Amino acid sequence: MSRPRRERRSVVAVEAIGAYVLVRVTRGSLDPGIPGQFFMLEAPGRVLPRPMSLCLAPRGELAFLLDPIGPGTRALAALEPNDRLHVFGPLGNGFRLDVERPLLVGGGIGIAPLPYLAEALEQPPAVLGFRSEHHAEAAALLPGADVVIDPVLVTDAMPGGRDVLACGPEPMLEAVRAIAPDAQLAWEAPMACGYGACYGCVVEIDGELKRLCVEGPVLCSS
Amino acid sequence: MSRPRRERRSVVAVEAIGAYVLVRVTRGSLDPGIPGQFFMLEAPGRVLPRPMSLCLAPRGELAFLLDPIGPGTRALAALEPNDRLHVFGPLGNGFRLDVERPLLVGGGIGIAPLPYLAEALEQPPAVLGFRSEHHAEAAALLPGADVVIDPVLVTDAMPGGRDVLACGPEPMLEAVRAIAPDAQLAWEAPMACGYGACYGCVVEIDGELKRLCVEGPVLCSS
Amino acid sequence: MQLLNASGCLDALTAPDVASSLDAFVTKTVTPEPREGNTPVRIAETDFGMLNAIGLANPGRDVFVRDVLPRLCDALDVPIWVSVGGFTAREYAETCEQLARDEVACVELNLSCPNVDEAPESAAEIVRACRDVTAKPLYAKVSPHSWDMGETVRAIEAAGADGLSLVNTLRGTTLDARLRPTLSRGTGGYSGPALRPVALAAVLAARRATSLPIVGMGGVETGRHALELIACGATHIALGTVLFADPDAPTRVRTELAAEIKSLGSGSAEDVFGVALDAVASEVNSATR
Amino acid sequence: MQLLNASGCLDALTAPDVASSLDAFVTKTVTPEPREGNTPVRIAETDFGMLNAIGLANPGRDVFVRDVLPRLCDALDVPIWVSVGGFTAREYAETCEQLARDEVACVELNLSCPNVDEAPESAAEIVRACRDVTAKPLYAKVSPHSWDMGETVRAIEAAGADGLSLVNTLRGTTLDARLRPTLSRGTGGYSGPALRPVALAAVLAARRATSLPIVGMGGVETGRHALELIACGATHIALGTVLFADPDAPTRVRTELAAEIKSLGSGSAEDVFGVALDAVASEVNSATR
Ligand SMILES: Cc1cc2nc3c(=O)[nH]c(=O)nc-3n(C[C@H](O)[C@H](O)[C@H](O)COP(=O)(O)OP(=O)(O)OC[C@H]3O[C@@H](n4cnc5c(N)ncnc54)[C@H](O)[C@@H]3O)c2cc1C
Ligand SMILES: Cc1cc2nc3c(=O)[nH]c(=O)nc-3n(C[C@H](O)[C@H](O)[C@H](O)COP(=O)(O)OP(=O)(O)OC[C@H]3O[C@@H](n4cnc5c(N)ncnc54)[C@H](O)[C@@H]3O)c2cc1C
Ligand SMILES: Cc1cc2nc3c(=O)[nH]c(=O)nc-3n(C[C@H](O)[C@H](O)[C@H](O)COP(=O)(O)O)c2cc1C
Ligand SMILES: Cc1cc2nc3c(=O)[nH]c(=O)nc-3n(C[C@H](O)[C@H](O)[C@H](O)COP(=O)(O)O)c2cc1C
Ligand code: FES
Ligand code: FES
Repeated sequence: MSRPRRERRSVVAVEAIGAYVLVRVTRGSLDPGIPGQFFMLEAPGRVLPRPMSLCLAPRGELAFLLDPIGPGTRALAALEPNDRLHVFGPLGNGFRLDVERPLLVGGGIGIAPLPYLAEALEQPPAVLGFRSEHHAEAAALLPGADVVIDPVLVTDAMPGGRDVLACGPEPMLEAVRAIAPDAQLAWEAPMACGYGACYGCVVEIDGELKRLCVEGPVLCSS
Repeated sequence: MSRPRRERRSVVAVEAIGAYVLVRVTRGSLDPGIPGQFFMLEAPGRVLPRPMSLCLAPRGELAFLLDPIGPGTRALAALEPNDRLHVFGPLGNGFRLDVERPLLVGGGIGIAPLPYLAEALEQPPAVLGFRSEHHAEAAALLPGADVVIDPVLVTDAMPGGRDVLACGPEPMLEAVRAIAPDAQLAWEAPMACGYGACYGCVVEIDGELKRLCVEGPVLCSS
Repeated sequence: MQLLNASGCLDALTAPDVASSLDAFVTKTVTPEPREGNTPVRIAETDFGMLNAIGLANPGRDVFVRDVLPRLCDALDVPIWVSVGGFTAREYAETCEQLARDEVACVELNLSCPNVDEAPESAAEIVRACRDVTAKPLYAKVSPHSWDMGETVRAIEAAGADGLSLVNTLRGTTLDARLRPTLSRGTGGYSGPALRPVALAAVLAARRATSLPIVGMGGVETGRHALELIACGATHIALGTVLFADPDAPTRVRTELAAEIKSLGSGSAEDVFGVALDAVASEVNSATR
Repeated sequence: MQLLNASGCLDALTAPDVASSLDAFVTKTVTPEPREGNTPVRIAETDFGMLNAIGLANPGRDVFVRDVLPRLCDALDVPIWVSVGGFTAREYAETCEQLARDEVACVELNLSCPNVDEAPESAAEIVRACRDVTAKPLYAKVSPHSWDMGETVRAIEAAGADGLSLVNTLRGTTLDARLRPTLSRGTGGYSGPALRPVALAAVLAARRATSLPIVGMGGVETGRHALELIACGATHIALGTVLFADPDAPTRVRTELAAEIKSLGSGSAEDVFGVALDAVASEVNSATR
């Protein structure tokens, strides 16, 4: 696994994609890592950086898809080309890629790690769920995916007999796990550091509180 | 005396004048007040506003000359046209204008209130001292003034027998007072509020600690 | 919900219009003897707040009662709270006796004066001594340095206080470019935005310990900030440092607060009162993955 | 001047390279029994700092000594300071006895644990109990909630401490959009930039009371911040919250500090040590106008 590095990178572009925002930064000598790994992005004016899954790794760039829901993500969404920010990663454990019949499942901003994952797995089938047409515009990042919109759920549209790799809100992941017990699921938790220093991101794993940034964010559900 | 008001104004222009910066804002319904009075300017990103003498009152505008020496004045100097900031004033007591043979004396950024004062007194003679040629470029705001540069001092160049109205650093004001005991002097003190609320700006006046923002900033030295 | 100024953050004689925009005016702390206050520099800005070392400048209680109080009454239509300071319980009580006049709506005991030990016994002793001599509503103003807010507050309530004012400043220092303390005294009271989480925690802890009214303060700049203090259990709100930047803050904060309450679908501040306490009790979300 | 991490702000086993960039590594507080820590949510950002309610998650002293300490020694070249917590003086002392091993360079007594009363007597009692059983250097870590820092520090020194660590977090609360406390526990420790003036004041007050070494901490993000703590009397500096945003902070802060010292025309941190104290003593500028 590649050692995480922290570098001051430049913003290449900030593009709206439906309700979300794609922030592209220069790659420098950062390693894009394994799909499902994440980076800590400096959020201008905030005390703590914000964890973001790598969404795309165009040549010479790293691209992050974000949902501007609070002060940190809004500060990131307000970046302009040539602005500079510190980027630290890749961090955590990504998806295992040695699966036979992959199916990607994403809910809302949970689509973020899937484009880069799809590339690694050579464009497997995917099911994406969104809460509105506007949000669903982000499906353009994953051409060929099946898209459902609330009140239809991804679990209504998931074909069986597949190796599921999923990312999305907690209730979605719980529902996916219920029908695909072996699924690889990418979880979230509030993180201060992303590299095991703060013990802020613990979640219950195998009956114990463990650091999601070290043990995850991708966990095997069973 | 006119009642102070607080309004959100727009920046018209920010211009370098030698080592100083002239910030021009739209006047709105603010009253420019009496020369020597001051305004509290919101300094973006800072907790407290900063006191600034009115320097010029072009039609529809208020203009402040500032020396970017710290976080507040640097934030003000970094404003750009159309940025907005709260401006509160006019505050304090200005110069008495009923003088017979006025002479304006300014040291460094102490030139700030003099252009507006000179206008009210119909361009009386003036002596200005600066610490460098670069700083002395600000003398352009007071055409016809005598200019001296360190190590020559304003007190070396002051003609006698005049009603002195002066603004400048404390040692200069002390020196002016020594040779012109009746001078009207505009003092400075750190201010949090500018309208008598905090008791932070006290200085010794007639043997007592009094609020400079209420009793001054212009005091009769004797 | 009443909106007040924080003691020491407004002079109603110099700015009567600002004082009149509040529901009550709180005086700067009055001490037995006149105090000139500290030598300047008395104030300094920090990155996220400010420091003050005014040093309780005030004319002393005799001049206050004889001279200042009548002028305040003339200048203001709103009730007057008098903040009282001292160095012994007896001094506080004597001042309270002098304040037994119709013009005084409420007495706020500033229990965070320099040299006043704020261990619960001592705070309680001061409150009790004052309770013995006055029928006026007595509010106790507590410092956030209190190690056990619950214990402090229970002791103060048992001693007969009618309400609490939370919080006073923290102790802070800031240095100038040449590494000298900016304030002549070296250290001052730290107020403003940085204090907000501390004020919320203090009010929350106090509200768990008592049902007395609480004047919440500490870094309030907007209606949202006021709303959060109310959600933590404040019954009233005081504005301090924000008044220096914005004398129109009382009217603005009131308007913003009403809009915040409306956007929550609530009718009044009372609906929001203490909701943060219920949340902690009820929400222990055990994560299972 | 040594650069350390603040306890609980770095795991040397997960990030040995970061720990090795320090002059010494301080462990997270070790308690007698293993503690799982608090239910999430455990951390929250505020506008000018952060809150944590980790809840002293640690494997307990037995597992720490048997299992973690040997692994720390293998992973690190730098000295190891062990932070010790507990609920009674006896618990602290028993842990100190277990830490009488060559691998432990220093013991830091975390005197700001929940349920540990931090009145001077109690802090002193803990220090004395530990002093009786260990010859290791003993540092006492004090909370900024202490009402009289000078008194606290003198009591701790008299009890036999070899040094002080200042400051621990303040208590703080923050609410989410729906007015529920963001942290499951309701309240947490407030750290980061907002703490800087509080840390400077605490170190200044402690330095006035003692000549013991002081590890200064609280919101240090840059060499300038470290310099200010040194000017207030800190002999060493610890980095806490900044490590979350910047794991390279130790190297950066060290470089910046050297540049700051050089720009002042000084040769080393020792030249700047305590200069803020001299300034207050000498500078009382009486304004005459
Ligand atoms: C490993 C990992 C990868 C992530 N990848 C992405 C990504 O690619 N794109 C993206 O937009 N977001 C991603 N997130 C989530 C993102 O980090 C948070 O939305 C962001 O930190 C919120 O910061 P904020 O200041 O905008 O909002 P805050 O004010 O911090 O939060 C706003 C609201 O969201 C809640 N919240 C905050 N953080 C989280 C969290 N981590 N999990 C659940 N709820 C939370 C808060 O409780 C609050 O209600 C990821 C999170 C993790 C842990
Ligand atoms: C009535 C009045 C009118 C003023 N008019 C002008 C003006 O027209 N143009 C202008 O440039 N400045 C003026 N000043 C001074 C100006 O307000 C300060 O320079 C400014 O507040 C400094 O803020 P800062 O954040 O940039 O620097 P700070 O970090 O606050 O200060 C930088 C340095 O300046 C010192 N300092 C700060 N404020 C003062 C003060 N008021 N007096 C003396 N020393 C101080 C500090 O101790 C520090 O060493 C005026 C001050 C007053 C009281
Ligand atoms: C300049 C200044 C003077 C103050 N004077 C007093 C005082 O005399 N008595 C008192 O109880 N509190 C005093 N305080 C504390 C405030 O009343 C208030 O408790 C504190 O500032 C926190 O509120 P804020 O963050 O909104 O300012 C003073 C605060 C400031 C900033
Ligand atoms: C996540 C987190 C965990 C902490 N855990 C401990 C601890 O276990 N023991 C301790 O003495 N201090 C602990 N602290 C306090 C820090 O050591 C330090 O005193 C405080 O954070 C102030 O420094 P800072 O502002 O640089 O973070 C913790 C702080 C944080 C942010
Ligand atoms: S985010 Fe800090 S330990 Fe996981
Ligand atoms: S600046 Fe506040 S009283 Fe003068």
